[in-house]
Amino acid sequence: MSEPVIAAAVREITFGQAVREALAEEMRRDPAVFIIGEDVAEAGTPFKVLSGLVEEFGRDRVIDSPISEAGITGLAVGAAMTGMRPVVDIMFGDFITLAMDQIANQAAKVHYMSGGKLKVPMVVRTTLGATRRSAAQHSQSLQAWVSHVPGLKVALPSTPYDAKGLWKTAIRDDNPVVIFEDKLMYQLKGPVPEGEYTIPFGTADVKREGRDITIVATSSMVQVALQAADLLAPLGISAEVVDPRTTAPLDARTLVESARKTSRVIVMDEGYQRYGITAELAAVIAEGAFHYLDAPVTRLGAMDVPVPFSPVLEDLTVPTPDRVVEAAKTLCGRR
Amino acid sequence: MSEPVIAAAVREITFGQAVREALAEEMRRDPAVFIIGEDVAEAGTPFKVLSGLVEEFGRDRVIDSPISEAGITGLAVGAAMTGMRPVVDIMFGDFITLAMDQIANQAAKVHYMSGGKLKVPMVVRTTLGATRRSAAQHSQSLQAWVSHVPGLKVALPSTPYDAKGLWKTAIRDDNPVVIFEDKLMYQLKGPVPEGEYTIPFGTADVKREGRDITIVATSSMVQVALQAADLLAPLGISAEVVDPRTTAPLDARTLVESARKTSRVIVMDEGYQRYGITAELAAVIAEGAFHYLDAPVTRLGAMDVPVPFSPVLEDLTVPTPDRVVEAAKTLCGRR
Amino acid sequence: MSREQWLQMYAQMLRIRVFEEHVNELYTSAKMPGLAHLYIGQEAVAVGVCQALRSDDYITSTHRGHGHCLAKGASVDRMFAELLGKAPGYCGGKGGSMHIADQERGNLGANAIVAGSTGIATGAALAAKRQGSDRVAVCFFGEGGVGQGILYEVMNLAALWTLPVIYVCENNLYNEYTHYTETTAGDLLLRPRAFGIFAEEVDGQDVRAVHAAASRAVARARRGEGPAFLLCQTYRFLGHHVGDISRAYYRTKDEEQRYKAERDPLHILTRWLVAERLAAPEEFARVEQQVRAEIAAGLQFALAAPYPDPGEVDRDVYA
Amino acid sequence: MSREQWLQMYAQMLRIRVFEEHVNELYTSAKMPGLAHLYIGQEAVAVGVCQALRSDDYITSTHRGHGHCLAKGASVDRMFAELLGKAPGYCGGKGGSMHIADQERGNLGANAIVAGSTGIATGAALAAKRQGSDRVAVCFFGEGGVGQGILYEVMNLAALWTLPVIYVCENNLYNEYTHYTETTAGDLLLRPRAFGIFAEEVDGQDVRAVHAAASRAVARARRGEGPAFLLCQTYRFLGHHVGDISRAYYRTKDEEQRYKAERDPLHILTRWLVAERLAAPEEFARVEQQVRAEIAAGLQFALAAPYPDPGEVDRDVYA
Ligand SMILES: Cc1ncc(C[n+]2csc(CCOP(=O)(O)OP(=O)(O)O)c2C)c(N)n1
Ligand SMILES: Cc1ncc(C[n+]2csc(CCOP(=O)(O)OP(=O)(O)O)c2C)c(N)n1
Ligand SMILES: [Mg+2]
Ligand SMILES: [Mg+2]
Repeated sequence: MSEPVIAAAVREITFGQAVREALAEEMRRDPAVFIIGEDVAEAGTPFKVLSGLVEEFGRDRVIDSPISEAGITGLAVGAAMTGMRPVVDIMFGDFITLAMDQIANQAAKVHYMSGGKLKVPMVVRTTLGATRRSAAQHSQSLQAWVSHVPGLKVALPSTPYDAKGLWKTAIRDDNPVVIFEDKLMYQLKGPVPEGEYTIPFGTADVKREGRDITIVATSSMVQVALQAADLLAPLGISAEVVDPRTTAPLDARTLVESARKTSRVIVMDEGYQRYGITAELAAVIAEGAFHYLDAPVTRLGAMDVPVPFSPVLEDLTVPTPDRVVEAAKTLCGRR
Repeated sequence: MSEPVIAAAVREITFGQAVREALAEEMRRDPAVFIIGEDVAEAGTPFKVLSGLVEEFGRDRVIDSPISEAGITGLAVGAAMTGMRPVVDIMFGDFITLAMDQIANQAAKVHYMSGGKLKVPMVVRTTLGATRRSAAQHSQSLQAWVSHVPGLKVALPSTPYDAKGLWKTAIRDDNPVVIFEDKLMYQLKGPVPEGEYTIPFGTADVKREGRDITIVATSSMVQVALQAADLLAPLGISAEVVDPRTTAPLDARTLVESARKTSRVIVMDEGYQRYGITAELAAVIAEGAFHYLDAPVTRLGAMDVPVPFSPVLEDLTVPTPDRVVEAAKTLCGRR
Repeated sequence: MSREQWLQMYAQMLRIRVFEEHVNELYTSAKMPGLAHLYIGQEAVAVGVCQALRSDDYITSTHRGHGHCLAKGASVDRMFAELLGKAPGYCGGKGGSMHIADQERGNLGANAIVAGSTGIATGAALAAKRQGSDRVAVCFFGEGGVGQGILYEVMNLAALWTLPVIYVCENNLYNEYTHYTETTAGDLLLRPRAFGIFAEEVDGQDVRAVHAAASRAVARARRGEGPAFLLCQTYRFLGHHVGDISRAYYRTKDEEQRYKAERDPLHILTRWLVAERLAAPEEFARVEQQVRAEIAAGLQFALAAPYPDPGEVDRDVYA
Repeated sequence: MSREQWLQMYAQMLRIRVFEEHVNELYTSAKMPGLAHLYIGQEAVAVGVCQALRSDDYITSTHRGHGHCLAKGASVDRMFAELLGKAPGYCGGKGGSMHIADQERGNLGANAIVAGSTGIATGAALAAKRQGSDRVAVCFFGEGGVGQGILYEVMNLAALWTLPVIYVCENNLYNEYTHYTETTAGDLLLRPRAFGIFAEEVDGQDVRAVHAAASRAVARARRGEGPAFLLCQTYRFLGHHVGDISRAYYRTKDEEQRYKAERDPLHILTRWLVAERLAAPEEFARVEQQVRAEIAAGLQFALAAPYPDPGEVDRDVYA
């Protein structure tokens, strides 16, 4: 693993471009890698993230599929078991519901059930996130489900840099990995080295250092946390923003260390709050930093409602910088 | 709702009989109720829990289906939307993976998406629990997934009494309810009134009162907790066992009150520990009883491994009374 | 069929056409949240089928569902309101374009999961049968839906139990941006037939053909003869959704032009009505005036309507 | 086919028969953890198909998988060990009866999800094709598997991309305790044909018929002519699993007797070999002796083998 120091002059590209670059580099490196999914070839997915790949790698390696999420996931499991490294593109995270048997009962368990003889090096690529006015069946953030299942790894990149590095690690991993990309982040720009680098799974990243409060956030919520940190600074509250980057494996140590340092913690994730990612993060931190915490960990997940269509309602369902600021002020006794 | 005081002379029946009795009573009461599933009619399911129902209610109301979990769940959603009250039997909890789109994207969301106009009064009946030497695809306890999804209710009966009462509530509920039954509990006997009673969702039950430590446990783990409490009593540790009975809605208040009283808490569930039910229970209690707790909440879920076949391995993966006793002693400073 | 009935079908198709044109306009003028999948070009399918139904029959619909909803009798004002996320919308603004439902007219809802409503329609048919009614259920889906396994699971159930459900497959040639021949092996009609389901292919641009086939299927189902499958060959004139403007990478301008010029369901019907001397051009103009007035008023209503109260956000999660 | 090849098939079928009898005995004497689904009665299918395969071809299997595993070349000692949850088992005791896999002989695993391995087999065929090999993949499944939607999804993929996969449907008449005619509408063979897949029905009790049909399908697939579907009509002589003793509520003793007397795949083969004067009864006895010796030794090995180390419990979760 190599995580180079980013030179001042490193070029900026979008999150979407970083994903594409990682895929292209890995496909050049390893002929066993292929992509399969709905409208991934000429269309390059509805979000255009994969545009250009079919032109370079051809239709045998960038495969437009029927609308058969279970079928293509199952096919990928079999191909992975026999020497390939498939990337299955599931257009919206909500559609993993259709492939859960193949993901959780097959991909996740083959290695263990075979006593370590067979392996399933595949990546399921999908999306998360609301506020696109896409309503209840195109807006969910279901990372809690897959994070719950032993045998799966789960990555949630929050910046272009992390997207490229986590993607390359995912493709080289010998296990099934599910990567969630925030649909609203594809245009986000950030520095991404052209060279080769990978980000090991299970290493959280301190996205911003701070002293007074820790905000642990995943994916889309990292940007919200960073905005909140900006708003908190002038109030004299120095917020540390920690991004686990992978929920499985989880870098509990970095989370706990930050919590011990600041004594106050907010955990954020765009999935439903109830029985969601924030529950595990809160429980792990409460356990590891029990004697250091001034107050209970504050959880900020999505509201426990199907995502409503109407913008005036939808915007109420996800944590915003303002709501983080309120929670932080309460935790810091500023009200 | 009516929860009668159980007379001393109340008859004892098994957990399985309690389920069957609840179903039979509700089917007599309401002709809209029907059951659909694989081998539910003459076979009465592989666990024989439904034996006799087809003889009383006929094959139009106890319907043997093809092996089509997604299809029969979808069919039930439609039937529920148009005046019926289906009970879908999914033989093993592991197979809800095949029906997650219909459960989480359809059943759970129809009421909300339609602005409250349509409703889906259906019950998904399924199982949980390991240590039957059934290996990785027939042993899971996936209640965390459905508990995560707004719009669903989730019941986990732990005694014959609760099974009957929760089942009757489930069938009368106008929302989709998922009921998990522990496969190893079907032969468990307990007092069950013959008369009519229901148990409201969202009311935890204190299965045993205690002063020194709270053990919150669900389904199969309630019996393990009670056995542990028996073992702890002679050690001078008085354990309170609290059964939430439904994870959604969750009776946080009763859990928190018990935690405030005892200051020490173990939470137990047979699902995988990571991102599982115990995370939510721990987080909710840590928040509600923060200033009362002497130590972090101890989580005892299943080990984060696919369930192994070999008995010597499988038995290591689920919490046992002994392990609860160890955890309780540690919490109470007895080591 | 009477002259009035044909004119009624014309009016319904035109309502859909004009409604969708306004939706497109709402999108391009940034007045509508999110996206929408327009039904323009496929009007004859929804109208031909729904005219063969009773008001108490059920339908289920898709992401491309405005046409089905209107054809089943919905009013344009509450539909526009829903698309704008307004309180008087059919779902109080909570569903939006992809989830419009209209319970009173038996529309059990659009569905944003491809083939996601095939089980629901089949279940509604089961309920109708169990309740001793002679209602039928129609399940609309695009040809992309044949990629989803659940369709085969429920076709098997419908055939086994002789359920009054009609699967209406609208083959508009594209699964989003991919031609269906790249995603669909074998013979589409054989798929339902393998389950013993009566299946017919029909010209989906000819509302008379659709109506005739649908009427046959509905009559069979009402008589208790079980499910049917209609493969309607059609075409969407515009993009997969309102934002799909540059389509050259997946289909030619020429193809689009040909369909618009030669296979427009509105022209096909009016041409026939005129040729048969059943209606004169002035009558179409009169219908169009009415339709445009209704839709303009509906849009006004929706634009002026209030958004839902913020307190609505966590209502209706549970019944 | 030579005399030796027929005798080899006889030996393989007998190995399965005797192996399964011992499994039943292990269960009844409470020496085996859990349950097992015996293959007795269906031996001709696994053997007929696997004899048409090369060692490097792939198979996927089901909950009723011992026969497939043995027919593909597994050794009985490590299989017994797996069934007993012992360390030298094929999966180190972690998989058990329903998950036996034998990577070296291309057995990608039994699967406890009905039709759960249909995608895996199709994916292995895709890999074989992409890697430029001429390997084929065989997907075994019971007729109950046709209830699962994923089968149709992957048959469509296999047909679209001309993949070298052979779907072998073993129709033993029952989905657990329900006769397949109560769960299966229409014509089974039409289902693959609807996707353009070459499909044949074959007498699954006649190993020669199975072998001939499988050889045709394998040859097509190796030549790059795409997928095939074999519908093998067969019967399981015993219960759905070892604990299924009282079967009167779902099938008659008479039916069972008839199959055992008239349709036993071992008898059908030996009768033919004798009639054709290709083998004499003494030769069968000699084969039987060898088989019984092998199996007795294998069982002894397994009974004596150690259980896995407790530390194994959380190994192999991740590669
Ligand atoms: C299960 C599922 N997979 C993918 C999608 C994304 N998607 C939306 S519409 C569409 C194409 C649908 O094609 P078709 O069924 O032919 O309907 P049409 O859009 O042509 O009306 C896809 C793939 C989805 N909504 N649901
Ligand atoms: C998806 C799924 N649903 C249900 C089951 C429970 N089950 C195990 S075997 C079986 C019947 C299988 O019948 P068939 O496919 O004909 O195989 P056979 O047992 O006859 O070999 C069922 C329903 C399962 N294992 N997987
Ligand atoms: Mg289409
Ligand atoms: Mg069978």
